[in-house]
Amino acid sequence: MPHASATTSSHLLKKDHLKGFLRKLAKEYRLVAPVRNRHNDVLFTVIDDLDAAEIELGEPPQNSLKQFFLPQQERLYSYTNTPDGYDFRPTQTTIPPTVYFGVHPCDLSAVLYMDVVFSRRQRDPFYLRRRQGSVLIGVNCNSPAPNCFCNATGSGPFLEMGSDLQLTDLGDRFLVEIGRAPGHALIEHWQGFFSPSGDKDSAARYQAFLEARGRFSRQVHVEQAIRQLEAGTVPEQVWEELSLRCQDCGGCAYLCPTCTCFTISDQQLDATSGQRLRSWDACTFGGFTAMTGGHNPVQAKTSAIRQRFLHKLRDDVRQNGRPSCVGCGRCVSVCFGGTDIVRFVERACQGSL
Amino acid sequence: MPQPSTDIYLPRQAKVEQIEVENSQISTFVLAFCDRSDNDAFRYQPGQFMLVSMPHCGEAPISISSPPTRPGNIHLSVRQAGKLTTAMHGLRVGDTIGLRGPYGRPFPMEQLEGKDLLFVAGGIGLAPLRAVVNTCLDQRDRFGALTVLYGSRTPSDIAFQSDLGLWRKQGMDCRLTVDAAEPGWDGAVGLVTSLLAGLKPELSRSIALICGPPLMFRAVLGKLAAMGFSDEQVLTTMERHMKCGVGICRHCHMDGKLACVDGPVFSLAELRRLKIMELDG
Amino acid sequence: MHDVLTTCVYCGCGCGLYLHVEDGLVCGSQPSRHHPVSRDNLCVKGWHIHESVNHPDRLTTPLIRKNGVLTPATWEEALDFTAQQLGRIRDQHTGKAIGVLTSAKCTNEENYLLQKFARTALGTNNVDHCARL
Amino acid sequence: MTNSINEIENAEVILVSGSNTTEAHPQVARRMLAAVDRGARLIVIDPRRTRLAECAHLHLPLKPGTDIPLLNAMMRVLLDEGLADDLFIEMRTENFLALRDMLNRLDLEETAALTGVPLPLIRQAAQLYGRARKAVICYCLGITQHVCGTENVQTIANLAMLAGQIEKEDTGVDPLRGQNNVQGACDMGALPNMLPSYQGVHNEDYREKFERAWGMRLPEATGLSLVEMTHGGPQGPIRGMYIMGENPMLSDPTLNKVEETLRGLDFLAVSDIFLTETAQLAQVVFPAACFAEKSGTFTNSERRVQMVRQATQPPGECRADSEIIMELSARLGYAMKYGSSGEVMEEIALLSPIYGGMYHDRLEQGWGLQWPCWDRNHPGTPFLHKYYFTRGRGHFMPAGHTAPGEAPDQEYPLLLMTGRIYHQYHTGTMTRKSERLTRECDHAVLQINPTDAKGLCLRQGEPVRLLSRRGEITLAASITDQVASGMVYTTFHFHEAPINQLTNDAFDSGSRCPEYKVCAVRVAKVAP
Repeated sequence: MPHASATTSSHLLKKDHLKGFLRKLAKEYRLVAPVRNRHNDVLFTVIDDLDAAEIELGEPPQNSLKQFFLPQQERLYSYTNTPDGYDFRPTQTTIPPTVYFGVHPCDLSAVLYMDVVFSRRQRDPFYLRRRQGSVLIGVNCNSPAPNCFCNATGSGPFLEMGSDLQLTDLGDRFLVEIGRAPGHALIEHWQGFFSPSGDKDSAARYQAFLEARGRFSRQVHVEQAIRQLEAGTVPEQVWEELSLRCQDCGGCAYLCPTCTCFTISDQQLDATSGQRLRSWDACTFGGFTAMTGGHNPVQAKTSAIRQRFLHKLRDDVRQNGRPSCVGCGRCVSVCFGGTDIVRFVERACQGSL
Repeated sequence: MPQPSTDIYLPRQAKVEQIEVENSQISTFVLAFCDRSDNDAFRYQPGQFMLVSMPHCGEAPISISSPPTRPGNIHLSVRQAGKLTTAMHGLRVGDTIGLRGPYGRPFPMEQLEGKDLLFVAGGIGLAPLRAVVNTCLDQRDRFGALTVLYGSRTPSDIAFQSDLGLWRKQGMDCRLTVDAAEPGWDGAVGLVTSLLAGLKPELSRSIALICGPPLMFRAVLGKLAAMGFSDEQVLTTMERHMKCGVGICRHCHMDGKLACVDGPVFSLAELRRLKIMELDG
Repeated sequence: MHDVLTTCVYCGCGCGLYLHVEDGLVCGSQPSRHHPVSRDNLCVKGWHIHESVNHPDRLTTPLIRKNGVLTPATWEEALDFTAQQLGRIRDQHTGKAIGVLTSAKCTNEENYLLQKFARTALGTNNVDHCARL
Repeated sequence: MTNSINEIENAEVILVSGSNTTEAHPQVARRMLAAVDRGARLIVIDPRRTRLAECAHLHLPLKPGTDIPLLNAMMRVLLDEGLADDLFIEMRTENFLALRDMLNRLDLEETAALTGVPLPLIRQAAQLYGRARKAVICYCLGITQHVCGTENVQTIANLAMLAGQIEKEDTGVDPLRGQNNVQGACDMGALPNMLPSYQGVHNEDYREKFERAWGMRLPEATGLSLVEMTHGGPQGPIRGMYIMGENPMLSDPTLNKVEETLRGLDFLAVSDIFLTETAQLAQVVFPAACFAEKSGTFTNSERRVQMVRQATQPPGECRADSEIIMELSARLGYAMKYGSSGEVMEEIALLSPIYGGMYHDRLEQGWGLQWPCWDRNHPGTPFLHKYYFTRGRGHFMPAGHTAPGEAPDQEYPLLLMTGRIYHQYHTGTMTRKSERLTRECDHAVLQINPTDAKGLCLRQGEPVRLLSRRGEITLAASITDQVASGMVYTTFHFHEAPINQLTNDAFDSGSRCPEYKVCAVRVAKVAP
């Protein structure tokens, strides 16, 4: 078998060789991939036993990489307050170099967005220490799930950039495209697993892309909703309906791969010590904006809901040129009352109810 | 400004050097970083704020009430409102607190140069303006006439008395009003807007700086507009719940803007472009 | 770092949720997508269930009241003292003088054991829980 | 519940009574809203205009304690308009004539007036319910926490049987369980009159079965109920108590009596995960493992027995309750030795017919099993009462109006209702430890109608005194038209405002459930 040269930008990996390749990777990295567990749920999981793990590349995992880079709850510091002073010590955590394998385009786009949020204005050390040393191996989506609409947010079903290696399922083989330098290094290091790809493979990839694009079951007019938000023409009843139906669970923000709002709070351990925690927060919670003394500049539930969609669809477009919604559809299935982004877009585009 | 530490969330220890009781609810804490070089290197501008850590209370944003023209100390004037500020009011000289900052967009001091400045404040709202007033007084020839209008609930609630006294001595026009008089009070009674009536500002070179509770804020805006102030001539500093202070956590969102990095100082013209509770009611 | 599927304790719906465990600490939760009740969502209580698990106020040692104050004690002390007291009441007044409250928040197995304990070791049917509250 | 939670989504009409579903059972509310989105009609019977009531097609704001007249009026409408399911009544029920006679004697106008709901609204609700192909009734503690709680429940059953809305899939009567394992605790015989699986203690055959299995004579007489145990006073019949994971010091009615009783005990041992108000009164406190630190099963509202799996080690010296019980039992001369919770379940399966096929290895597969599950091969039962009622024919139990144990009067002119809120759970032992839940909601508020608030010159958020014949608490006023004039509402989660110092300990003679939903109170301004 002719060995691949790392200088070409795309290669082939036979499906039979995938486990072998992952086994090699797992020796040098911590391996995280979407795994279908015995309860039939698909979660990004740290894989300890590759043979026992059923890696699932079709159904999108229910958690996203946010859980790994911005955990639901993380200890930032331990502190002590003694006559000697009030002292903060950052939590020492060693995050092993990790390969995130099988990341869908929506989740890859989300990581790129988080990278911007956590390093644009200030470099967030706690995010970056988890993010640094991570290798992202993406897989393009051949068959979007029923709630998916990444085609409407420009973040799928196929991705040209963002990952270190990008895989496309071509039946018996993966087309492997090199994104960034770490991907290049992986191919270089394990050349034996890869063979050169040809025009036929590129054509197959294009064909797969066309087919995937035709498989979306939802038409979500994100662009139109963005225009409405920008013009301020979303009818008031839309906000009222959504806020009546919102059950305040925060699930949309928690499962969203790009919702990065967090809170920082202290937890007392004893009289002289405690810890400072950072945890996920949701802008739809009433307490998100409440100030001490009870005054809340966001008084109505309608304003809080409005803020959520404004941020994702208007403010982030203004700032980054694209919405921070990546069309993964997680908030659609997580929503109790049906006040998710898809319902919002539908309602906003209807103009009135 | 470069941060000495690369950890943007790490508070630095600061010692309470002095506490000035301003009224029953407000005290000014005079602080200095425990690390001398930190203290020497500390630079800020009026209108910026610090995030204060108190043991087991988390953090809260407090605007700096001292002028950058008097380095060596940071003054934080704090009203007792929640858990953290209540804990601060239990501090004694020599105690240590945590500080990080300075954060936020300051008052545009260059734009104020040569202008007549009209300060309108209610209660604790005078704290951030105090930093501006004292900066102006320390560089008196850079600015025009300075007028302070200050509203309090009752005469015994009037905070910053020693400042007001000093300012008057330096020739500033300081006018006070209270919501409810007490025996012995012969000053004005009523909203701070009533003090505006007596003023004849030179509109072409005036700028108003306002800080106070939302109700007062709206009333003052109405009055200033009636007097002929344009939205560009009105500056204010906004209060919001904050956690990170650096534009990530989004607790301080204001319709697309973040108070911690886009503010807390805004011109009224900027605020008018936002849908916020202070203007919409 | 791993996730353990379990059942929520915050109401009678019985959502299936994953507890996220890192370094031996439960530091997050998320719904199970295929669970027939939770079907990919949790209420706000379920999403924050981890916060009470690791709370520093958790009891961590047995306590015995000494001179009016609850004081840390060993398990042996606490168990012996409890058994002795319950045994004394049972022997003096019969089991009718002992009441046992089981918990609508504990597991079936624990409820079963406790009512069995009441009916056998203590000899009483005074067993109830706050079902109706 | 006779149905599974998911069946609610397929109903055509959903009648909700005495349940603040969006806050107390969010997952059930989600099915209701989903059903509404698909065109189902939602009828909410609640004195308060809850969020669910706002989403409903019909909201019947009845006066508290008038559930029976309201339901009777609905049934009368069904009869008058020929919407009763005659075939179902004929084939599957008994005692219909008694019900019909009672209903025919009703003066509809008068009955409607009693409830405060306009008759046309009642008529509309009855028509919707009666005409639906598939209708479910969901009810909760708003039905049971009355002196006539049992009659309330029976009247709901009457309505469902009269309309024939009970034998089919997506159709039935669903009481929503408040706590995570209320169903299981009852199933396990944590009741003074029942051995596991509802086998009465007074029945000799049942008792004998357990005596053989447990190797010991068992007491015959029905034991004392919770309220009888905790309200006996210092000279009461109970001298010693063992309390596992319960907090009667906040959850029981007339708390002063509970405190008096517990303080008067010779001995009190409590096992819990936090030092609760009850544990603070104990002589011995055991630190228990919480749900994430042990394994076992819970049974949810829809009778689904599900695994609880250990995720982490208990902190400090905490032990699982099962271990503590076994240790105590051995010391008291009755050794119980189980290697695992699975082994306990094997014994449960052996002795409790409805759990007959429940084994941990089966429960580990799939999503648990719904009882009755008679043997290892039985697939479980998603909905009850298919083809036959548990007791044979469904028995109509006509009931008339019973006035609440206490009515507002001149001295205490307002009617107090109590309930739950979304962000807190029960006595707050766990939820109040959560930073986020606490941030969202950390104090009790008293909902009061603007008219009543105006009469008292109350401002929004102002602290007020709330007084009943039994006690007094202070809490913040929340002025809202969610409650009608003449009633006030608050929650029982907060020890700072222990509402159960005020509630009446009048209880339903059948279920022994206290009347939390109605008592007379007075609101007063806190002296300035």
